[in-house]
Amino acid sequence: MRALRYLQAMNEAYQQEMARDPAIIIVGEDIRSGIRGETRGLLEAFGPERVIDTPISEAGFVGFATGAAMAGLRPIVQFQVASLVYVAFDQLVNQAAKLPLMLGGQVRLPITYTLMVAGSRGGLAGQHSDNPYPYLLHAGFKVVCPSTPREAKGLLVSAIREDDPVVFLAPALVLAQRGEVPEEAYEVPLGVGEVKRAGTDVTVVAVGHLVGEALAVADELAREGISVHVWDPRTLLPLDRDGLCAAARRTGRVVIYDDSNRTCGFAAEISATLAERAFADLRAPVKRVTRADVPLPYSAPLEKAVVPSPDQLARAIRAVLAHSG
Amino acid sequence: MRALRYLQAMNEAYQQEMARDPAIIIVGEDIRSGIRGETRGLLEAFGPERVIDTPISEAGFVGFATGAAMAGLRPIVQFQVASLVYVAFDQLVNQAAKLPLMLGGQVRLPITYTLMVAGSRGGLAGQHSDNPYPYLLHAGFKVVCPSTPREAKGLLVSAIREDDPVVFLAPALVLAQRGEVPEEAYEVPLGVGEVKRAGTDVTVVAVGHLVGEALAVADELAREGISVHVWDPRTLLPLDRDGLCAAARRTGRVVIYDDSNRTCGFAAEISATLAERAFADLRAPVKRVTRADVPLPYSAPLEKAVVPSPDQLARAIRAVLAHSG
Amino acid sequence: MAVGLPRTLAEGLYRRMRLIRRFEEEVAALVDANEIAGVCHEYVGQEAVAAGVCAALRVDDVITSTHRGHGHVIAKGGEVRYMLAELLGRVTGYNRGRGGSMHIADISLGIFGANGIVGAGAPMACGAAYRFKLAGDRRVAVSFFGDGAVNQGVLHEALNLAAIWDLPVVFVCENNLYAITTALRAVSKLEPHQRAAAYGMPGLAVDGMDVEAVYLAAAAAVERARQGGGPTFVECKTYRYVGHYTAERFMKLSYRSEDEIAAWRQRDAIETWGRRLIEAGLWNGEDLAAADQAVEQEIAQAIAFARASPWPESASALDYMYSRTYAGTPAWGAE
Amino acid sequence: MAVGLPRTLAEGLYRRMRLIRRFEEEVAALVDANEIAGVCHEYVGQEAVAAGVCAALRVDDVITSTHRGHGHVIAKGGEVRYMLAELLGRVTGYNRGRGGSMHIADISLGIFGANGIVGAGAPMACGAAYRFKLAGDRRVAVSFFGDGAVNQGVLHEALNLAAIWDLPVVFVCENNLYAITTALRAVSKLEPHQRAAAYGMPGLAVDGMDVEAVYLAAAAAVERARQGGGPTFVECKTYRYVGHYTAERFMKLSYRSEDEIAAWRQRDAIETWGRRLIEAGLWNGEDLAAADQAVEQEIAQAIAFARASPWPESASALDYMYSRTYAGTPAWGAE
Ligand SMILES: Cc1ncc(C[n+]2csc(CCOP(=O)(O)OP(=O)(O)O)c2C)c(N)n1
Ligand SMILES: Cc1ncc(C[n+]2csc(CCOP(=O)(O)OP(=O)(O)O)c2C)c(N)n1
Ligand SMILES: [Mg+2]
Ligand SMILES: [Mg+2]
Repeated sequence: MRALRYLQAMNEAYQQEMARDPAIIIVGEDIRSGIRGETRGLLEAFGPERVIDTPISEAGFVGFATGAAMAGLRPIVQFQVASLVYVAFDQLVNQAAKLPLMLGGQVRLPITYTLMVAGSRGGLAGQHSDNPYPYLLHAGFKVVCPSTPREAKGLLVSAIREDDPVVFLAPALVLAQRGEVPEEAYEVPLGVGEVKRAGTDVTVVAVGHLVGEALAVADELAREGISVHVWDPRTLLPLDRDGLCAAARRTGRVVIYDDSNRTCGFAAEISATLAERAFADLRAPVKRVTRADVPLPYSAPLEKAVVPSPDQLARAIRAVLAHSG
Repeated sequence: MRALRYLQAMNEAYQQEMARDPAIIIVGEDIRSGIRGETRGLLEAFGPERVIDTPISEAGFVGFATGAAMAGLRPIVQFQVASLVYVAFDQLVNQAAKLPLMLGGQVRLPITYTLMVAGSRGGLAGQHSDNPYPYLLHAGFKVVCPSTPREAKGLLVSAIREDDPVVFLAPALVLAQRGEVPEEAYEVPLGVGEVKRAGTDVTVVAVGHLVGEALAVADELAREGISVHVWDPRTLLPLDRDGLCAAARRTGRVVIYDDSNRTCGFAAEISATLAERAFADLRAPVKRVTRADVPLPYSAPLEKAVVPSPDQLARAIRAVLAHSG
Repeated sequence: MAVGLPRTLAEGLYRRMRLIRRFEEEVAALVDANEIAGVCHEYVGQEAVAAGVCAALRVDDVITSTHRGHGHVIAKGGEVRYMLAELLGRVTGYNRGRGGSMHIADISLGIFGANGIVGAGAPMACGAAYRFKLAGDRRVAVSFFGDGAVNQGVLHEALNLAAIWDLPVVFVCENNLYAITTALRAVSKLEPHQRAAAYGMPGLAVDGMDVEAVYLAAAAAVERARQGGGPTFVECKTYRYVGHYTAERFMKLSYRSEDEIAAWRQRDAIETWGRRLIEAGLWNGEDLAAADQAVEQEIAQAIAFARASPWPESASALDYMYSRTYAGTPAWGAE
Repeated sequence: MAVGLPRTLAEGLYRRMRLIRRFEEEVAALVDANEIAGVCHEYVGQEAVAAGVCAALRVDDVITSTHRGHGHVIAKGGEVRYMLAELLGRVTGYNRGRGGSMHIADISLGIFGANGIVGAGAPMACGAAYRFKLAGDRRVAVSFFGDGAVNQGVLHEALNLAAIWDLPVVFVCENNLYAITTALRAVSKLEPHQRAAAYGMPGLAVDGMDVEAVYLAAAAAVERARQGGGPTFVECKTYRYVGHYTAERFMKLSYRSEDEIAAWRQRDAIETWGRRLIEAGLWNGEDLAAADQAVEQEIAQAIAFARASPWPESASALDYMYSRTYAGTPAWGAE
């Protein structure tokens, strides 16, 4: 099978879905020039009516997409940088996320929000480096965070076809990654996690670009005879709770490896879910290895100290393993 | 000691602190007319320069307060309704919360944000009824949520005197509550929870107006011989982790009673913290009794079904008690 | 003074305005009686704006509304019994009891919903209008908002989107001089319609107490939009006779004077229009009384319908959050 | 063409512009060499705006800046060695290595910081100006922003706040025709300064490639603000010679033509001003060369200083989040 970069996989999903359904439009900043590549060629293929460059008015174009969806279109809204959701936050969490229920089911909002370079790295500093998915999860958005090109295409297709608002996070650190991607359009279903590596000693729940890091740590620890089970939720909401609990039960020891802030973050949700649904199977404290609760500092050594690291993960794995449960 | 309503206690804190420190200004919508009472008399006492009615420009006046603080003032920013933080979200989460670190400690931002009628009830429906504190906790804001008039005054005084941004939540359901309040200005320290009732069987961690409900449930269950320990964090960040773990250790069984949304909510953070720091002492699954993950529906029976209820709490207490840990 | 409008239209305007007025009066009573939960933002005094504007719209045109939305819903064709059922929290209501006053909507009538957040509906009107433009079906979107909304960022962004893309949107600003207790003159140096020029959009002001003037201004703006002429900003100078919301009646507020209120009531749009119908010889006193009587009946029946309607089932509280649900999503608050 | 400015000012403007230009060229090289992390938004081509505006300010006046902030910082008196130390992530940098290019600030010089979010600095300038107005100390706040920011809601809100409260703010819009690849003409029907009238604020446009014109316009607006005359909107028509950010040099983008770039380079503000200093007899060729030489030295020393500076300690990564910390707050990512 041919290999594509993550951004190319996204581009192919955009291309194939927009070709399939004329109701799909894509809206955002600098979409037409396709700076990074994921939107390249869309203007040529689908024209300016469906491929729309907006002013720097995120709240405006998110609300615009809501209205367009209420009137029958299927908008894709692209955020150039993930943390730009903040300037559109009311239109996202207080409008789009709530209208279907508040209106008693009179409207469906088939909107896909793609959040680019989520989490960033390498010096983009405090305001451009958040992984804002915990905010969007708390608001009830369906959220996917694919860790490979194959899943990026399949989950983007599923997100676009879902009749509800879906947030698609493209982590900065996987965008250049290459991997095998089927040519035809296909769906990776929402709400289904995947075991990325089978193990017996400790279960690591890893999200987005950290899945790759977790697998590397697992390889390393395997040399010491530690068998790590790596599970990727892929969809953060709806969460594959059965898959999660099954992964936890396998080892009874869980470390959550997540690059969003710690307090009220996604790792907290995973831990709380396990406390409720897998308590009897837990043989050690569930540990969170997350980003620290601060904006990402600019300087390399500080950045490194704030984001979750393979070292921290390895240490946490050893710690839960040492725990006599 | 004389009794005051919660709103009067807030008003007294505003009055005494503004009288103490001429650098304090208060900014928001309809502050001068003091509709609800908490800002009544401020205009007369401190004049229009310090008591400022704004246009309906939340992002604007939050940024305004940030700049005023950088220039030496100590702004109080009042949100008429808690969920209005969403329209100002970037100025809160991506600016005020981050500037002190991003600027390397060059600025202090002694800003107090008061969020009124948090959580609402009784038919304010989807857009006016959120308890947005999990969003603000995830962003790193210091957050207090006092459950009584005495603590409202003391924590508001502490918030105003803190040299960092502090979010003060005034839950809709406690605003009319009366209670004893000392006349002089006093501080209730940030980061210190309080045991509201000592018990031995099950620990309930309750927030804001749910503290009162938890105490009522505790009374009820006491008649059945169930002894409930009720702990109120009072400050959600910084969280009194030692107080929390001590409360959990007392019984080994914990139910969290919180009126914010469930996923990535405050209850998830409490549960995850206990999993990390009190695992060995837990004898039953930590249960969350929270608001459901939907906007608050308008109709009374639906609203009742979505918010956390004393029945749910009682059931959860019985369940963790029944668990043979 | 003559009436320059076709008879059916002229009569319809009176009926609609009267229906709105009486609806709001009954709603206030039902709030006091605790039959309606929460608060309602009454439209009393502003009836000519909703009635005049919506009379210029087709059924398949779209409106976005505000927290003060009852008048818009009625004017766009909303049925008062479904509205009252919604306000009483019944499953027969427009939103199946999920929305209440601040979110009431009927998508089939192009009523995209009241909105609890000031200014929030404006970009949605742009999105709907964009769809209409793509489809070339000459439909129009009207966005209602108050004077207080002109200082909200998202309105600014929406006005610009409509302008640069020449969208078929009519922005109707209901300037009733106040945002709760805050006077417009204290928060804006210019009048709302004077903001339009900044976007290259025509802006005009009209007497919002004169339903004919409102209709004519709206009809021109709507027609312009239909023909592809782009958006227009129409400011209607109006006034709310009562408090910001039902709860204000129990507050002692002094942000406006009794004289000011009385002066505006003097110019009441409904009475004026009724008089003009008679002066113009279109109606006599009996016709007017009959029209009023019909309104009373419609409202009485609506209240009866609402009261007789069932409440929603608690078990359905999470319904409609998603069109497709998954195990455990959305989550209940307790397991 | 003569020079209508005092000698020291005229010379200072050249030095500042030259320093900005050369600083940015060195920064780009350091980014390519991976000595500077992330991306930098170079100010190359727009030097006359920052230099001209800030020459009209006192040390205790305040500015808010943008993602393209290096020029503003230098023009307001920022020292290039602390800037470079910041960009190299060293603890000796203005933000102790915490901020980098998009957040560089020096509060002691009234530089309230670059800002990574378009439009976000504007309301902060209003807040500072409010403080100045209360204190009656005749200080002024200048808010820099690009053409792309005029469509961001918070800018609209800030312009209105400054207008209604007559705040001593000067809004300086650097119109370089593009927001990344998006042409202003595609997202706004009018020119930025034409938006000011909507707030009852004077708005004017000036040639941003003529540092004297910029200075004179800014000085007038600043003086007006100082005297309590309220805010002014000053649009400076300018151009960036290079890509939106350093990374663009490795992209094939076609949103603007080589001819367009060449035409603007023709009017380079620095060369023009240097020529005028000589034509006016203020300088001869050697003076100019000496000034350029001084700039080279300052930058060379700054780079040396930055490179010789220590990195921050990992253990200090959470410092400065709060002025008062508590046990476990802020939390590390792993325990
Ligand atoms: C963004 C936002 N800010 C504040 C509020 C609280 N609020 C509700 S109505 C209102 C006044 C609105 O005034 P206006 O737009 O003039 O409409 P009117 O009430 O006069 O009809 C305010 C401040 C809100 N709902 N949304
Ligand atoms: C609110 C917001 N939206 C989008 C971005 C991404 N972004 C960074 S710079 C930029 C273009 C800004 O254009 P302009 O204001 O004209 O400034 P210039 O880059 O031309 O100096 C954009 C869209 C951002 N930083 N903030
Ligand atoms: Mg009004
Ligand atoms: Mg620009």
